Amino acid sequence: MALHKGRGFACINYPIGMNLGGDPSQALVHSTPDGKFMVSLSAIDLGQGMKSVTRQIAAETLGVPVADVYVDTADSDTGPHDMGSFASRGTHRVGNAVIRAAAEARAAMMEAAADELEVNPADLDTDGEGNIHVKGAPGRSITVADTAIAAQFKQGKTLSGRGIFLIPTSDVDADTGEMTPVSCFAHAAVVVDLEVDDETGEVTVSQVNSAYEVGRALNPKMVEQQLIGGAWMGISHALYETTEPYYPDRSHGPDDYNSYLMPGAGDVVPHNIAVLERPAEDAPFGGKGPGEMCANPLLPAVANAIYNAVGVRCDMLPITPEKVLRGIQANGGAQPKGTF
Amino acid sequence: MSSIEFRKDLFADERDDTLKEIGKPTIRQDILGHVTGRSPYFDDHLFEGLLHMRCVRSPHHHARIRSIDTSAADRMPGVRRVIRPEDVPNNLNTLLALINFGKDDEALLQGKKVAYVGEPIVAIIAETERQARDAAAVVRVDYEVLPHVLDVEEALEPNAPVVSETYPNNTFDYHELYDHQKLRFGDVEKGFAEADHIVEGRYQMSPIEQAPTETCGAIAAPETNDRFVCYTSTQALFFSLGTTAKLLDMPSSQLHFIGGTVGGGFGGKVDSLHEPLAVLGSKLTGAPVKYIFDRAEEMQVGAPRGAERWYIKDGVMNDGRIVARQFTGFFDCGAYTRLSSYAIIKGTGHLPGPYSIPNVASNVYCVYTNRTPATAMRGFGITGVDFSIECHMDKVAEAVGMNPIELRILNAYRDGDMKAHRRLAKNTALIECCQVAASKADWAISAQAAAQTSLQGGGGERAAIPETVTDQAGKIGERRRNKIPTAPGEGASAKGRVAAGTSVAPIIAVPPQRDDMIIDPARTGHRKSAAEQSPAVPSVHSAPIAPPRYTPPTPPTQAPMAPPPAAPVAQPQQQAAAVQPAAAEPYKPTEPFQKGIKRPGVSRFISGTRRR
Amino acid sequence: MAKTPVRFTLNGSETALFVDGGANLLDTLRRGVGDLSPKYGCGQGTCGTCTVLIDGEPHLSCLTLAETVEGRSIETTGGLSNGADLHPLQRVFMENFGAQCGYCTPGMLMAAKALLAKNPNPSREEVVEAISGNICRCTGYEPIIDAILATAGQMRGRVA
Amino acid sequence: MLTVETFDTLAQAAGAMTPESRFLGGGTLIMRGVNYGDQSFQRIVRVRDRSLREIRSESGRIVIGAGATMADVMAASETSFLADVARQVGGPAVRNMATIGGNLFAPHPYGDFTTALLALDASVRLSDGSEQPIENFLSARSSMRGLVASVSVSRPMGDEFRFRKVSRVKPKGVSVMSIAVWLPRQGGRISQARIAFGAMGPTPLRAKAAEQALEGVNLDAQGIEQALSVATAGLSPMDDSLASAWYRNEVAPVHLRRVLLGEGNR
Repeated sequence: MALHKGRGFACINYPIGMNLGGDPSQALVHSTPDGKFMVSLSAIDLGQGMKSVTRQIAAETLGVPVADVYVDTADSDTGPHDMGSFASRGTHRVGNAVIRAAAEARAAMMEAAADELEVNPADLDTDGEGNIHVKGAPGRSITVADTAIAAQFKQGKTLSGRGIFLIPTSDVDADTGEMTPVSCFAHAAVVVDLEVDDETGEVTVSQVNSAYEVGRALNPKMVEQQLIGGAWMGISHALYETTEPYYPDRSHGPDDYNSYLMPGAGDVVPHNIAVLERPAEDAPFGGKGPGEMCANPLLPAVANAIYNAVGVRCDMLPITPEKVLRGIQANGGAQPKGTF
Repeated sequence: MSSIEFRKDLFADERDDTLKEIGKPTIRQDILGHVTGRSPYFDDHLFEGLLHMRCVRSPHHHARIRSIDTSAADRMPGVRRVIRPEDVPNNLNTLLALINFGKDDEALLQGKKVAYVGEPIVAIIAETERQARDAAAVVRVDYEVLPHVLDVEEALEPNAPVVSETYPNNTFDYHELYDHQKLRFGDVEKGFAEADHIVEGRYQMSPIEQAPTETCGAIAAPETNDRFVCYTSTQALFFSLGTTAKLLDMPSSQLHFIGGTVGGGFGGKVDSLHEPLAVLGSKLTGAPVKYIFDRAEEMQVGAPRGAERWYIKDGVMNDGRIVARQFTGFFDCGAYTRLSSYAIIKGTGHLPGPYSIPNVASNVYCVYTNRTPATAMRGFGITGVDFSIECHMDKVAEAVGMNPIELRILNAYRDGDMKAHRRLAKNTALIECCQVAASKADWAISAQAAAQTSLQGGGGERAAIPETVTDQAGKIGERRRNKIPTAPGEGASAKGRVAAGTSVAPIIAVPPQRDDMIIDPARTGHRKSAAEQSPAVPSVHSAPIAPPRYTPPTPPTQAPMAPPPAAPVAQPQQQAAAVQPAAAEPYKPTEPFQKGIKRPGVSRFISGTRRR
Repeated sequence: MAKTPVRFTLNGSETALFVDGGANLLDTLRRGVGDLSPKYGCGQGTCGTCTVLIDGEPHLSCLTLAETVEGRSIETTGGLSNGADLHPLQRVFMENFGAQCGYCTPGMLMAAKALLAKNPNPSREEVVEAISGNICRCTGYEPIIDAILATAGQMRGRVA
Repeated sequence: MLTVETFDTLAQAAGAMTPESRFLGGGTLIMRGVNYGDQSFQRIVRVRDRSLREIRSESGRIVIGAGATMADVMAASETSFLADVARQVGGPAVRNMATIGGNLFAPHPYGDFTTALLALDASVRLSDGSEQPIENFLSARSSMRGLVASVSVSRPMGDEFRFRKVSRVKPKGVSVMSIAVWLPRQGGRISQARIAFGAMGPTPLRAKAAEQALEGVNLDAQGIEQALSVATAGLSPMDDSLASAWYRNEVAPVHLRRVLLGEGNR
């Protein structure tokens, strides 16, 4: 019996946003009577943090504290149209729509404040803490709350905004595949360290080191969540998961979480992440949306590490102990490929 | 156990890190609901007299339905309604009809011919879920079992069983012309001829379940004013609403969809299978109806990430440069199209991966087989081919005896490179990711590889589109008559050439409707590197602007992160930078954005209304 | 349909209702009583999202025949906080990003509460063991394990 | 329509059982069937008798009530030698529910506890007071009438009893296989060994050829060699979503060796 250490590398890029356009998202922003802002969407939060990231985007754009913004989604009667939360389009498309809606609401807010302070709106700025002040003269200010009250109960104006973000549909050439597929690319590279048991074919991932380029980490803790959880899913895809274990044979499909295999709480792998941020020019504050791409590089990195460990190329996912063991047997034993 | 560092030192001159809310570890807006169990998922809405729906499903891979006898089910205790295929007003749809992509091919309830195990035939509505299950168990369907096909390449044989009459060749029709999507860039045959090594591989990904802890479902109920409310787990509210309106032949204004709080999706909650049946059930019974997958259905009937098979052939020089790369890909889309046809477009645009390769060709097939239809999943259209490409890169590295990371850096795409889909690369960062990951793992790379950057070395010759060889092989229906090769160029009767050239302008976002919808250029968080700064553009601020190359983020107060060890030591933030955004230059977006760019203070909106 | 009466305490409150033959505790709590905090994830006992405490011990409510809890004490995440005061587990899960979609969270909290009640100073392995019947698809478990360990530390600190 | 009938004693419940009835133990098997509309039964029979959960010593043997849960087994001092087996059955919630009686009927790939009982030569006592060896019980369990009241086992000496569950998921997953061995020794040599495999057939099965090959040998690599070569004789593993029959057969001797020699599992 021997345990063989192996190390594998993979790097990827990932297209952000739905493919060929034609997929708008809309947002509405309006102020409550006392200067809190409601963002109305029909985008979906399925754990990726849509409500939270659009809230931060709206707050940043409006120039008010995040605590003063609430995102309401998704009700088709009140939230304007949105194509959906998929294809890493949420942050990009919805985020941009929210920027536009919040920018318009901000413009109205600054105008109302200018009216109260009797200055030109262009001379005003927000401090991000609920105040609007004259540039260079922080003492000459009005609160956002007072601005909203004045606008709505004195000036007769709404502090509201509308936003839509659309990349128009584009065609694909039948003969060359020429197309305009995406808005921007996120990037990642990972190194996986693992051990292979040459008697059972069992693989134990021992460590992951990674670099993920996400444009901008709009919320660093939520980025961390996506990257940790996404890498877990990548390892899971590489070594465990399928609905058809004997594909293309259709038999023995799992029907519960006991038979559909995923790494358990005891299989957690230490993961050391570096986040790189190269803002994309048309993405909201440059953020690219890390949710989908985070899993992808783990699959090949695991496969490459297994080859490095025992000399077995597993080109069929998932890489079960059986496939590894069959490979080792076909090679007449483990054939470690050296260390990197 | 794990750690995270933010390498603020990299690309620092392209970022303005003085933003106030962006970049902060603010806790989730919805977290209090999560930890108190009060977050309203679709099933967390209580209705008096809620009815439950269960479907009768096909036990066969492929069978013609001779008859359906629901009489026993009608008489079962608690049964309020049995919905048969003919009760669905407009019983044929394809999910991407909403963006006019593909033909309607799938029934909500199948009454003619089932094409996968689990395909729904009849829906039972009863007072309890158990009653609905008991009634479903006594529905009698008379089947004529048909031959089935489960392998993507077998499905392309001339005599293969026809999975779906809508696509009788077992392949999606691309551009009303070919039975696959082509990508052609340069001449791979020429590249292979020049290459020192040819490296080939075959890769396979089996179907994968999204497995969100909340299963897919919907509750529909009659609302006032002849409308229906539908609480749903959908990932795409208006997708589901539009699909429901179409299948039920209802005006969309009659539908009130509520969702947005979903227990995980990962792509598995786009298909809109539940909302139409729940609304139809509610319409037919006048009562609230819940239709939810149990876990076994979620695992085997709910659409997975489909299987993919890829063949890759590379031509490689001794120094590691990849000079030609050819793909033949097969997406197993199961019995109906759902989203696979589109995944192939996305995947094709992704080829040949994040590398600059002068000759690229691919044929990718969306193949119908008698299994559960495939749909979206995290990494849609990309995960399978990235697995294939990156395993293949290791084979190439071995063939030429190179460090695998150095091989990637050598071939990596850079700013200004022409991609195979004929658009220029920008904002690239693959090389930096490789370097940082290698360094974190103590995986040694050469000084030369460590010195590369995505910002330089691209463009120039690498920005050109080469003369390209095309072919017309694989016209729709051709494969039914004869077995023909699936790889690019093979079996082509006629080859053509597309002249060399340069990229056309990419299609970009529609600009904001009004100037006021444009965020102040100084507040976007973007910054151009010093080299790219245009002195002609006036600053919006009077203060002298010399943006620091690195501005540390405000330290988080609640949940400190591991400090970035390789980043410069954090400097106290300068007071001036905090008050006045440091961006020296307005946001410089692509063209249509510029159309609306204004200097703050000169808004038509403001200047036109009043002046003091 | 014949209904069976069942009485129990739910988060300290006396509760009584009639249930159908074969009704499980999960449906009874959710649709019968209106406590929506335990979630349906499988009905098979394989996901743990429906975990509740019965007489202080974690049980899968989807596999518990409702009438068998006659006279017993049931706790759910719906009763975890003391009014507006969050339980330390809730606070730490909230502040330390211990949830993404949130669907597994009520079950995780119940599993963790049972652990900490018996073992205020658990090792990482003991935390892993305590949540070994609970599936999370978003987080990769690590933030959940960390949150439970952090809570244990905080609660010990508070006692000391 | 599903009905539930509750009785005070096991004997009453046994008398009420029909082919359409299922006896409710901890619920982990039956309630799953209820939730999924299992049409093979319409009646649930249960008893209130708490004594079914008792674990006690009785004339040199440990008697475990059929209603004892895995958690009960872990908590009772009498069954400390089975605590590790019970711990591996499932997560805490499952262990608070799943009963020893239910585990006797658990279909493939479940039944790890029963695998241990088979290695320990447990005896199964039915509600009518009759008693039978667990091996006989398992071979006839699908057609069994009556209800199980308890099982009894002898406490093994020292390290005579060993158990290992091979699973893909840590710390809790279902079995690729489980292996339980009872290795009584006389003068250092193995005598009357019992080896049971779980998830290597429709019920837990003994590896009798391997047992015989261990007779009189030393518990070392050389001594067990012959036993390993016949480890899978008499087993009939199946393909399932966790592993193929081929794989199970291939690694069964490996895992058996690791159990016998006390080699670390990974």
